[in-house]
Amino acid sequence: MIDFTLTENDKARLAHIYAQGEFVRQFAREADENEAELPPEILPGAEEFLTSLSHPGAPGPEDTQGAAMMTLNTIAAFWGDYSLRPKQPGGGGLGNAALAAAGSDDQKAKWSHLTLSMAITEPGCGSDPSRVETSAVLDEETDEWVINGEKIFVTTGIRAQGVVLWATIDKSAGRAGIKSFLVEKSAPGFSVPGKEKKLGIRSDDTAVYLFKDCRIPRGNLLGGDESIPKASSGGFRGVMKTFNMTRPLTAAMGLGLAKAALDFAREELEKAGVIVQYGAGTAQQSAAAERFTRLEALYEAAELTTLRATWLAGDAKPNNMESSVCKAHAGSAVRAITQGLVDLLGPMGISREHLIEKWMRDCRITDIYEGTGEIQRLIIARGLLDYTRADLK
Amino acid sequence: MIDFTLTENDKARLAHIYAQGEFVRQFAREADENEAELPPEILPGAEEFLTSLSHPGAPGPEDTQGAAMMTLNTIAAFWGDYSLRPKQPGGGGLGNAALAAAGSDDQKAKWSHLTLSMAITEPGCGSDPSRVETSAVLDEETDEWVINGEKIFVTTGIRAQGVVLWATIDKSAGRAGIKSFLVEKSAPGFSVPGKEKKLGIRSDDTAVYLFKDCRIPRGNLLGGDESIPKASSGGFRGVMKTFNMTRPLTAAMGLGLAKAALDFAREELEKAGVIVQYGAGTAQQSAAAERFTRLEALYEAAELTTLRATWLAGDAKPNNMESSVCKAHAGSAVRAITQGLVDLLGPMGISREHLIEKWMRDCRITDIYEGTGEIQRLIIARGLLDYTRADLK
Amino acid sequence: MISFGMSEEQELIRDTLREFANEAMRPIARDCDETAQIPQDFLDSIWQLGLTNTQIAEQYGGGGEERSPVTNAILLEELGFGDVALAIAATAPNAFVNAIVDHGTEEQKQALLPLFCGDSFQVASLAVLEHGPLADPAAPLTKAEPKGDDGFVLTGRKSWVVFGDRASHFLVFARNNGGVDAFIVPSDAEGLSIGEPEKNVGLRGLTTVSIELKRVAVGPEAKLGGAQGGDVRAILDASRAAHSAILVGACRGILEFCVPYTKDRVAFDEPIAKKQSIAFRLAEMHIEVEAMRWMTWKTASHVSQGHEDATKQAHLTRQYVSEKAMWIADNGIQVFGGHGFIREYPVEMWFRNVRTLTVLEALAGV
Amino acid sequence: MISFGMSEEQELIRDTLREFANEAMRPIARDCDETAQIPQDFLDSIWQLGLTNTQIAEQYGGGGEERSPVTNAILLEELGFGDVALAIAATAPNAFVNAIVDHGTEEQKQALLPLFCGDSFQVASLAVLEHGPLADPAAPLTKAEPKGDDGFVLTGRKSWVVFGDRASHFLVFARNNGGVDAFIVPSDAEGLSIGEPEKNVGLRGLTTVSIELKRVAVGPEAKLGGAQGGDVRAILDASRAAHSAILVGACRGILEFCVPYTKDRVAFDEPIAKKQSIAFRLAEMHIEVEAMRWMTWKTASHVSQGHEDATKQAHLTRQYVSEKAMWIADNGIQVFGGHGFIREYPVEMWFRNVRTLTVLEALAGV
Repeated sequence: MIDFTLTENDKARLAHIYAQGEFVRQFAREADENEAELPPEILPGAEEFLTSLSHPGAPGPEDTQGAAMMTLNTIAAFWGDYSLRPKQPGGGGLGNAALAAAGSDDQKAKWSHLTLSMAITEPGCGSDPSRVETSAVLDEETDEWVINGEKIFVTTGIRAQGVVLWATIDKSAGRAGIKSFLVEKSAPGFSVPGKEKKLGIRSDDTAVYLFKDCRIPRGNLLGGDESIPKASSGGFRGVMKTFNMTRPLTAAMGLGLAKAALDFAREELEKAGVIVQYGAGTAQQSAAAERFTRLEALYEAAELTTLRATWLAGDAKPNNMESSVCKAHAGSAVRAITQGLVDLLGPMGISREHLIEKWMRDCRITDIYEGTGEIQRLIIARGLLDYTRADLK
Repeated sequence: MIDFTLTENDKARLAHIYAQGEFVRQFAREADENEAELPPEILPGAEEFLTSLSHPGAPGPEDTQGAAMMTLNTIAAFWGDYSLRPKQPGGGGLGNAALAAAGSDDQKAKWSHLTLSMAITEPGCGSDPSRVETSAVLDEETDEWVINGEKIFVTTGIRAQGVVLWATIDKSAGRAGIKSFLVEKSAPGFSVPGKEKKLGIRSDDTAVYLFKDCRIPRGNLLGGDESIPKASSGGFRGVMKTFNMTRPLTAAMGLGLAKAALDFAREELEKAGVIVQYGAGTAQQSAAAERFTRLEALYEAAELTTLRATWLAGDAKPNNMESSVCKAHAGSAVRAITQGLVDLLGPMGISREHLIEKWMRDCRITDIYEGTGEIQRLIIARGLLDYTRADLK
Repeated sequence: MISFGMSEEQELIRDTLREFANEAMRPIARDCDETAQIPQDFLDSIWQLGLTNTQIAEQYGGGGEERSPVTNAILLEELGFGDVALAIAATAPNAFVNAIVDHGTEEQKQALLPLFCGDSFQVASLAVLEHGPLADPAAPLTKAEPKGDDGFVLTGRKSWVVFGDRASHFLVFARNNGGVDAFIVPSDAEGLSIGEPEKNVGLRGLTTVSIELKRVAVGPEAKLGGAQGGDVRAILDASRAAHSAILVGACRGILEFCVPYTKDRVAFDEPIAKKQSIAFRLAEMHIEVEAMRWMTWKTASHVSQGHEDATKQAHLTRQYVSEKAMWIADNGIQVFGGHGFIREYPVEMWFRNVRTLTVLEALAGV
Repeated sequence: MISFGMSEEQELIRDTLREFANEAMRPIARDCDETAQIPQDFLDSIWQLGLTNTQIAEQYGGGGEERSPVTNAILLEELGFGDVALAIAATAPNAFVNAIVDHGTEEQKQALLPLFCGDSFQVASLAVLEHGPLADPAAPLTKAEPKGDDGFVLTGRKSWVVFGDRASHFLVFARNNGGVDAFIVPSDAEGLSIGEPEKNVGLRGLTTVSIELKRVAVGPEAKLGGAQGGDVRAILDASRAAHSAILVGACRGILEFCVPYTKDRVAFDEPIAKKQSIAFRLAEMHIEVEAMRWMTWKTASHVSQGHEDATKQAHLTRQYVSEKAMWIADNGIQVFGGHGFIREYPVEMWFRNVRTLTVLEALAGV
């Protein structure tokens, strides 16, 4: 049945994560200024805290289910701070979502306890994954893949224990030749030469990865399918479908930050005597209140498109369009919300005394990584127009 | 010297046009509902009125000059109502601006007393003039051009006494083969089979023109240049440059309507007790006032880009980019302003008791005719990127 | 529990109405707009669908089917896809009936609901809106003077009263003791006069009128909900959900009409759909239609549950949906260029209809 | 007479400053941002350009060149193109000096202007902004208690005071008898304490501090403009024109940086510049840079003429320019994609700087 009400159990589980988020916030500024991840062990009482975070109680049959709840959990966690993310022991990386979506059962059993980053972008290719140059060549003698190439913008790249890597096994096959591989940090020939300095998510490391004759077992090809389909997009689609879960979760991360900014701004506006009159007409509303409600509505809309995409995934329904819809929507929304709130609050908004300027910086990545807003719109337009990748690019 | 102040003489001349505009407004609703032009002679005292409109006094050396003043005059006239436009005896059509920009001195002397429409669009071509199919073939024996083809969306097409027509003299030459011709209504083979029913500017007729072996004297080729340059854009540029004046004036027409809407809304808001506090911060402003000032600022910006484009023309400086800038800017601005004001005023905004709904409909054409907003942005982007038409389309 | 899962019954209703929209609404929409009237045939055929009477409880003579505002939102989206003016006409009685069902006293239900269980189209109207800048439906100028046991005296002027020319009753929103109440007024009440049909920029087929109340005396039983009053805020919230649902359908219609056109229309040697400025705009339209729909569903769901955030949700949804719907309608014209401006194509009509509905309230309800 | 015609002198100044921006500002901007300081060398070199002292009248020791706010707007655009933080640092003394020149009494001019006619960088600062949500520079919480012939006692806290750590004087905006006045306060006044450098999201190179005024007593001569007061509204209007001019330059810089990148960067087999979603965005940036500039010029011109619409124009310009500048800066990042987010490229810094300047007022003046 169509319903948008959280059960008491839903609320309790979320309240738990919000409480932890509030706790983590005290370290957020420090992590941002130092551009370093806070190792989990420095958090007081972190052991218990982290365990409970990972397992916030099981849902009952009447509660919000799986993927949709994961969206709300993610929003709650990022409402705390972006720096909370890599604090989860095991899992939590974008590569983990890819593993969950495209890995075989054996692979999931073997690797899902690791924190896995995801490496797609290369110096010469941004949002166009068909330009991937990193190659994987099968050495039949040793039954190993030999990987060569360079990856940039690898989120959580330093702390991750392994990576889900995109590489081509046959460049002449174009997109169909692209496969994803799981590479552990200990693999020979895998090095991490650098770390990016960034506008936001400064507590989250973003690494450069180098692969030089890096060897991994044959079984590390995600999903295990070594075939290259003749149709130009078959094999690639397998890789792309991991995006159908990572895109909504990326959207949810940004939304958590935007929600934090909305809650902060609401409190500050109330201090200044601005109370939103829901239900009242324009004549009764102050300029500040109206600006606030516009941004609040934008948040609501973006949260709903994201819930929609993950609810479909949880219901095992196709959600390719919907995951692009929510990613595109949330990507624009969080820019507008956080930048608009900083503007609304005035001078205090740009001060590093408060976290709102940081949330504005942090969530600016939402519309860029995991496929820019432009890429998402291309995907949506192709779907609407029934156009191929060649028809519309 | 950079200056944005109107002289007393400027103000007096403009006040004259505004007063006439206010007079014309009483006929605006009727003209809209009947979808018919009001013949000038039904306007009481129209004879004197129209003459004075066309000659609102000469500017002195300290006054705002030629083209920039023409922009302000146009805004003032359209502030009155769109239906005022075709009331000007002689001149006033878009074709007149083309004649002024591209005609020879002889041609100007011969035709500028006529109201001239401009015919570009054809059923198969919208904003892409290179697809023009209407042909002009020189009959050397009679020294006449023989014209065949169909034109649609010809503004003022019924009332006009002649038309500036785009036709190709050599289809294989592409854009370079396109020339403009002056055709009087009396030319044999020229018929006006239909009139469009429209969303707005309903008092302004928009005609379909048919040319069937229509013959005009050889000398009716505008500018007189029959050569087809080898470079793909040379000849076409001559045609296009007429746009450098018609675009800003089209922008000005839309701005006049938007200004009328702003003035009406300001008065109505004052009745509702909403006073704009210029200089005050967000906390002091009402939601309605802030929405109003945003639209007012948009108007100001669009008016200035339009003045800039015409000031350059008046100063005999190139203004190709600028005329596209102002057309694109005003095209978007008048949509946002009029639609936003209707929204702001609430239910009364959509009632045909008031003219604001009509201004919203009327000015919707601004971003469509004389090159859509999309075409203007293409032109601007090509200029910025130093791209040819082939590079970016 | 967050769920977007439609029931089988909801899917069936959606499919039925979608067919009805395509077959019975689309073909007559332009004619209704140009002639400023809606054929009685259409009203009769919609009445046969039972949108109004099936959901009235059996004890009052209705079909007794459970009325879910979310289902109504699904249904209104399809009708809005058909035509906005016709959608409002079709469901005009519901706004009144729903208000009685949700907020009326037992006596009010017994007196009024049976009227809507007959075989032919029957209408009563909400009289909420007023003229004047920034008019706020929640803060009417029309006032009710309490006269103790004698009831109330109503004075004021209401505009945009749908089918005010043929309504049997009006539900008049009026100030009463600092608050706002709704009053059931028969259309033949003394002192009540009904004006000529209004002329609006859009929804031209739909008849709306102004009604003038000159010291109209009504009994105490005329006050919706009896002594404690009805929740007029809830009626407005429900109306916001209904209008939003209609707008979702209208906007989906615009997008679906743009898609084939952009694939056919050629400029600069290729279909304009292949130009990112067009393709991305279509994508944006789709994104917003989706977002608008979920906002609408959530509001309808909250309204139906009497959720504490229902008014907030309705406020945010109305704000969001109005803005985005207008953006889509305006860009529908732009995608069509010159063809968007002429009445040979429907996009200019959709633009007018959307702009009109986004500034009006309480024409429809869920 | 409407005219956009620059004088030859204005063109010369523009060209000189454009060169200075490229040679002396662009190369050090990122370093200033990362290290949170501006080299004294830079301040010395800008002082040599004479932006401050040449326009002070000869009788006070200055160059006596006519100071036109429009010329200053042209100049600030170029400095803003160089770097926003450095532009404000470079012209920080002017905001104070201009206020004295325009609104000071003869005594105030004689006492203060000669300080700024020396050979080395000298600064005094406007103290206008305050902390707190929706803080409005025209409605400060800092208050001045009039003490008759003894002058005033100032109490309050000011933030974002540029170079507050090295300023000789502050011009403090304070409430006085229901209105707002500006007071000249030496930095060593008793009761005035200067805080640590503030940390802001952008303009990180620029030192700003909070100053606390605990019952700071000043004489009657401290009030700008003497008994009748100075026009503080005009100072804020001038500041709005100045900030707008800097933002025009910053945005032009962003656009000019985007153009070659989009021609080089390839995706899906062609330069991204050939994709309409990028090309149209560049066009939009250009349109807005132009519009912002003319808005700024008009405001500067109106301010300089004491035009009756100066405050209105400044209000509209600030609103428009803030919104559009932020749109451009935000889209600068988007055009660069991942490269827009890393500090190897300047666009993220420009985004921070633009966002910071758009919410602050009275850091600069024309």
